[in-house]
Amino acid sequence: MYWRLRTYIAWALAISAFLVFAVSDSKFLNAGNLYALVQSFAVIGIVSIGLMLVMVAGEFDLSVAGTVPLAGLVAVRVSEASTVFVGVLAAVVVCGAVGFINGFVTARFALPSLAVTVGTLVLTTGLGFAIAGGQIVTLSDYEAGIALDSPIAELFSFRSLLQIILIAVVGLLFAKTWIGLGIRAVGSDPNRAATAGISIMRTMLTVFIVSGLFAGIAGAMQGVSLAAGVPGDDQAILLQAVTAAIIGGTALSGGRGSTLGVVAGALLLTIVSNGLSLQGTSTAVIQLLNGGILVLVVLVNQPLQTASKRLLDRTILKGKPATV
Amino acid sequence: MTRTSPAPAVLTDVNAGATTGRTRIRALGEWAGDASVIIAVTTVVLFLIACLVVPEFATADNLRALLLSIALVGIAAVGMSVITIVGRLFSLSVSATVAVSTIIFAGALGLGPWFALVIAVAFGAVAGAVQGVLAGRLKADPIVTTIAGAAVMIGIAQIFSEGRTVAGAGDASVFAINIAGVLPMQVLIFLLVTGVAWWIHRFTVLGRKITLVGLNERAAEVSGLRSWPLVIVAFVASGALAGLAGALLASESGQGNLQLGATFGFDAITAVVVGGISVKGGMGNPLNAAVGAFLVGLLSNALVLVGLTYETQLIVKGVLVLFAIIITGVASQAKNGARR
Amino acid sequence: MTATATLLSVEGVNKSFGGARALTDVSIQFLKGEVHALLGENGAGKSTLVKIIAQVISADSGRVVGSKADLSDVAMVFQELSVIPDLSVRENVALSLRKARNGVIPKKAQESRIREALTSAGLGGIDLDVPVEALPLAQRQLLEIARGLASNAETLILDEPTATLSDVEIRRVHDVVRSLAAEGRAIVYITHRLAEVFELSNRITVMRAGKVVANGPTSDFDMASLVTHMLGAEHRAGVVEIFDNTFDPGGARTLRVKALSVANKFNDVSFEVCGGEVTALFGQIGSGADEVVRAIVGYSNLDSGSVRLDEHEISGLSRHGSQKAGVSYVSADRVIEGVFLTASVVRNLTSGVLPSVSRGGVLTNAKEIALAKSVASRVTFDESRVRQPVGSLSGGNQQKIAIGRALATNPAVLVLNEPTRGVDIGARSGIYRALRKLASRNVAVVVYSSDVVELRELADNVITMFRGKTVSEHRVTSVTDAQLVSEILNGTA
Amino acid sequence: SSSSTTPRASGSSDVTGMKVTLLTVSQSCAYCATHTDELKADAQKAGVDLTVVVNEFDAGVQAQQVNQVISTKPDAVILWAADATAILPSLARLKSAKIPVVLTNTHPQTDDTSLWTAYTGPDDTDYGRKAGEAMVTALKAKGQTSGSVVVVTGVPGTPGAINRLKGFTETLEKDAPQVTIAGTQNADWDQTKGTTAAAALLTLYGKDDLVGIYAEADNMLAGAIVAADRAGYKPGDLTMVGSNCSIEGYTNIESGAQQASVLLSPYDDASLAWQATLKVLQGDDVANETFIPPVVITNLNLADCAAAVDK
Ligand SMILES: Nc1ncnc2c1ncn2[C@@H]1O[C@H](COP(=O)(O)OP(=O)(O)OP(=O)(O)O)[C@@H](O)[C@H]1O
Ligand SMILES: Nc1ncnc2c1ncn2[C@@H]1O[C@H](COP(=O)(O)OP(=O)(O)OP(=O)(O)O)[C@@H](O)[C@H]1O
Ligand SMILES: [Mg+2]
Ligand SMILES: [Mg+2]
Repeated sequence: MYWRLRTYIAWALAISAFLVFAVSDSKFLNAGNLYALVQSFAVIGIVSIGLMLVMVAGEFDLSVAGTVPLAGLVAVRVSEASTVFVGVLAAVVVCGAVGFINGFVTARFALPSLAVTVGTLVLTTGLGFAIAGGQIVTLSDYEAGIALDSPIAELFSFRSLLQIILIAVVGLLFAKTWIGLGIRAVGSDPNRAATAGISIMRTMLTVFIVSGLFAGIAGAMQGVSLAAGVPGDDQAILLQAVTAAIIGGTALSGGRGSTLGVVAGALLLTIVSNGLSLQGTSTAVIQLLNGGILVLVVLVNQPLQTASKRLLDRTILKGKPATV
Repeated sequence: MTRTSPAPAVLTDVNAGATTGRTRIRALGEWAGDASVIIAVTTVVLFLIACLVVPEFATADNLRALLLSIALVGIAAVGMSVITIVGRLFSLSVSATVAVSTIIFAGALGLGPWFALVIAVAFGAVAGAVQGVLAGRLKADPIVTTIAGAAVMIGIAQIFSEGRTVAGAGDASVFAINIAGVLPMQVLIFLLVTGVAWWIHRFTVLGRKITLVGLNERAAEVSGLRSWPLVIVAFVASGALAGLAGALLASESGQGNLQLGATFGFDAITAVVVGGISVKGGMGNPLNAAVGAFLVGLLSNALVLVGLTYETQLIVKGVLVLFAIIITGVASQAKNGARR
Repeated sequence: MTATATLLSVEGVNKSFGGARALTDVSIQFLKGEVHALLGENGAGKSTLVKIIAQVISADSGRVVGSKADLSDVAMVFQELSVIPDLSVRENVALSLRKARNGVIPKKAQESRIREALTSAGLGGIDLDVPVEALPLAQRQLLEIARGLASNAETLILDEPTATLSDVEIRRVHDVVRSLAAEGRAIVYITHRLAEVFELSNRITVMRAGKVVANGPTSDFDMASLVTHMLGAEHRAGVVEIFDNTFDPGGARTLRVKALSVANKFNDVSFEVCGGEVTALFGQIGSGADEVVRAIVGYSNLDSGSVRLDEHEISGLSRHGSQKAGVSYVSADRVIEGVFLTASVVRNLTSGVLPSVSRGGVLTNAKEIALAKSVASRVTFDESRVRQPVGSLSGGNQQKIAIGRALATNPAVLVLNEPTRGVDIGARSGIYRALRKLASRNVAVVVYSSDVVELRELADNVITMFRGKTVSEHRVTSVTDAQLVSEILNGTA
Repeated sequence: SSSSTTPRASGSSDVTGMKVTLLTVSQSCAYCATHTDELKADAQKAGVDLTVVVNEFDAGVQAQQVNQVISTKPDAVILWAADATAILPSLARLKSAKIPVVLTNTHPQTDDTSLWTAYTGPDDTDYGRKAGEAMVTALKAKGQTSGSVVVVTGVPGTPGAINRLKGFTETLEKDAPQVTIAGTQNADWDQTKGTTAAAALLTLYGKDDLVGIYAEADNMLAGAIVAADRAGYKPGDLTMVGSNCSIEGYTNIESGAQQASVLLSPYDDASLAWQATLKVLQGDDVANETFIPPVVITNLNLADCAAAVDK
């Protein structure tokens, strides 16, 4: 109930932000600008959906900050030696493997995933530097990237469409299948979920591998698109993904989260940064505005929770067993 | 037919605990938490190994450099650990607090180094208090609150500093002296901060309350404890220590800017996690954060001295961190056979 | 007794946790069409045994033989609730219909089976989409049972299914259990409510310290022999003790509840409790009785009314405020808010009285230990175990610690919510004794209970509640069980 | 001469009201902030409508900002690339959208100079060479013709870090073959990391014949100076050479803790970019590449650096 409210609020915020910019800046609704908006959204969206699954399972994946740039480097390096398709595939496989390690170690040794993924974050960052080998990593054929990004129906590109489709597929699987239910159950209470016959190992592997794969896809396609890979950790994307997930109503404590909410959260972030940079707003103002939005989300949280609890109490009383 | 055993991770009994024979170890481990004891032991072992096999490691100069390299991050990590222990995960505004404090310290340096230090610490405390009120009294999500806090701090600081480096109009060399010729001031402050934080956590009512709230907030409430003042205390401590780290950082070159201390936040989280403090709250001690910072610093230092390239250093460090964490997991699993 | 086929048998099962032996060579047979009661004091090994049967944990040695090789026809209702808080009612029941392979959840197809199971468990009208977390504890317990029913298993194991339920729901559960047995299933029934054993079961197995000490048809036992088997001969004297209801009335403080209301929960509740008395609120699920005790200790936003301790208004206070005013609370939910599982007994016991075990804000270890030991003895907990983590104690001992935690604060008013849920008969009498002793020190005790037997042993006064309103107030000595039960069921005598 | 500010055709009526977008990297680094402010002031003087877009050194974000800018069709774009290679596809897009591009500060990693209209800014290899010359000169002044130096570099794998080291190494090999580079550590353009990196280098090579430290930026050198101080070196024991002459370098040269820096003034950087932009707007011819001539700053000509650090 309450968490559904959070989804609505995220959407309300995203839509209001959209309207504000649409009204205040004539260039905002320009197809070219909306294209840029969708491009950025797809990247944040896919990374935050992956992270959301992990968070719903009650875990966290810091290594995303390492796998995104690693995927870019692998994709560019391998593409240079072979084809772009093989390059992207290699990057995605590598990141899936990192996800596997995260999931396996977390489940097998019953460790806090925050700790595990600190390790894999350092590891993947190191791998990134090793792949770069102190050299500049570029893809001499940057036409491939331009093709990947060439507009489809003015607003989309192959890259953004693929990412959006993946978001939708995962969203559906999460909402409609036993897998999604299992993830929520494990996140809500791993011990009880295990008693109900849900394999914690399988759930952990699922969420971390998806998170790794999605970070890999985002990073690899970004790498091809930029025709370059940069070593180092990308904390900005991690921070944006967490923020989107939380604005969308994902609980850090696990068990709750909806794809729609997170999509709205990612949309809100992209719309705000797109709209502000269109107007050339200074970073100080952007920072303050971002801070303001977050404080708002945080502040409406508590009253809302109380209100929805009241509502729940009433429905429960109505649905009281017939015996009373 | 005979049953085969399901994965050990599914053991569910809340009664999980040590055998009678292990009870004493458990009682011993209670103040430090199981995981953190193992990490501490691992750290000592690695330290001894480094002393024996890494050339140039066990020299006074290098050990001093090692301690200096972790002192400031360590101070920030000790502050961060209080937030983790009270059950509010992490603060993501530590880097921002450090950066802004360097500017405040540099700006106030003309009025004397100690005064500037106090101002910077006070700023950190106030910034922490505001976030603490949000996260404690208004029960806001700590991660979002601190992301917002960081954004607001950087935004305001940018308006005032216009992004420029602020050069201090004074002499901060008092923080660069070596006490008794051997112990650098920064390290002394780090050790003091760690010691005091450990003592408060271990021996005082305040520390006990913070632990209890972190362990089980609802049970603490049933006992009549209020969690929000303790959450505020934790954020104030974290903010003040981040301010202290920022002031000391600025004192190194007498300047402050928004780029300084950018890595402190994540390094402090790493120290807390690697030190074995449970992110679920209540388990662990500020000392563990200091040990975590030391372990990471030790690895970095030793790997450089061994002559590894930067990328190899990172890879080895990542593997060792994973390894240390897995050992912790295996050991604590053997002890109680339950998840987390 | 027509059906005598063995549906499930346990043969020579052993199990230790670390060095502690939980089960020693346990062999039991469960027969088709029978309700088989499994009894024993806290920590006797009952839950361990049934968890081994349900494949949640594995035995060190021995076998479990069922009619299906993989034992997929055994369903279990767990003692520690295994309903998942963030999932909805529908999803929780659906989980037990899940087949091993993953796929799309057939929502429509399951709907009727889910409804059916819920109805048999007494949750007929419930909203399927409510998150379980929002349900009161008792409804969660019924849901747990519904989950066991939904899977339609041949053998159904119920581990203390009625511990959190009041009499009406208990009766409903009994009906369901009987009809399931009549359909030819084997039911394993664990309980600490010895009265229901004779009503319900066909066969009894008693365990003590991990061993089977008695086994046979119910007709072979009577209450006295059961208790002897459970506790061993040496315990016998303590159990049947009748409590002395006289107390010293001088200088007592008085708790006055006037016209208290919380929307959707209860309405216009008034009563008085004097120091030295134990007053019980008696009502079934949804009667609001448990909400009244939570409101007194500062857990609800009151809509109207007042709560006074002597002349001090305490109704607007938070939990912290009411504790300061002298009102202590023992929660019904032991694991979630009763104790700090990973902390030692000492730390649990001193958690509410840190100022008195410290000087100038610095804790004094000796004072902590001394206080813990004295409280431990008041709740008859073994003093030598005060340094153990509470999580390593049996359920009964954990409950003693939860109560000790409240006693340590030397309250003027002690409020308890279901104080002996899941506690065995031996430990239970210890807890009653401690509470009576406390009352005789002029503490006003308010307890919510859904167990008539408990009222008899513990309370001086009983206030019955029905649909959020008080029905009437009685001296416990001057009212019959039938009248009390009738009042909470129908709202009239 | 250190200042390349020359009179220019500001305020000429044909550029008034024209739209220019500045895609820059940050506003929280001193150099970047001055660079932006200077361009803003120039634009205002000329009556040009300048929009400033910042990406906080995120190449992915910058790529989307380029897409966005293309949709707004400005008369020219001034672009400080967040990454010297990742900017190439964006440059290709700008080129096909026929928007003139003035690149500033960061030279793209390509030989295809047709991707932009004008580049103004430093040549990193040249900056490295000048730093090498400064090192050799300072060492010779002390009579040191042999020994070893260590280098604190920026982010590994970035052109700035690679090229400055390249130029520095070249010059040392040429002018002082007896002085060798004992080791390098990266400090990611970060002052704190500069301290740690230098501390490690000092532990590793300090005992030998270490005579100097080169840091690819003054702020990292400020960190290195702290490390040297902690390791017991007195100011002047080691020859300290930095780069950029930022405020850290200025104060350290002033105090004698640092011997030299290579001036890179945000004012010159911005001013060159603006001159090129004006020419582009006016439709004049503009040189494809204009490099800021690197100038070595020591305490003898410290005044030349004063303007760059607002002293
Ligand atoms: N996971 C575990 N680890 C260690 N010891 C355990 C574990 N589970 C149970 N025990 C111990 O095994 C013994 C039997 O416990 P069990 O839970 O089976 O008792 P029970 O008969 O169900 O008691 P109750 O009536 O309180 O539910 C106890 O001493 C208990 O502390
Ligand atoms: N989880 C556990 N791990 C290790 N040892 C345990 C655990 N639980 C209990 N024990 C030990 O097993 C023994 C029996 O424990 P149990 O909890 O059954 O005590 P008890 O006195 O029988 O409780 P009760 O009086 O409530 O029945 C004790 O010595 C206890 O320390
Ligand atoms: Mg026992
Ligand atoms: Mg049990």
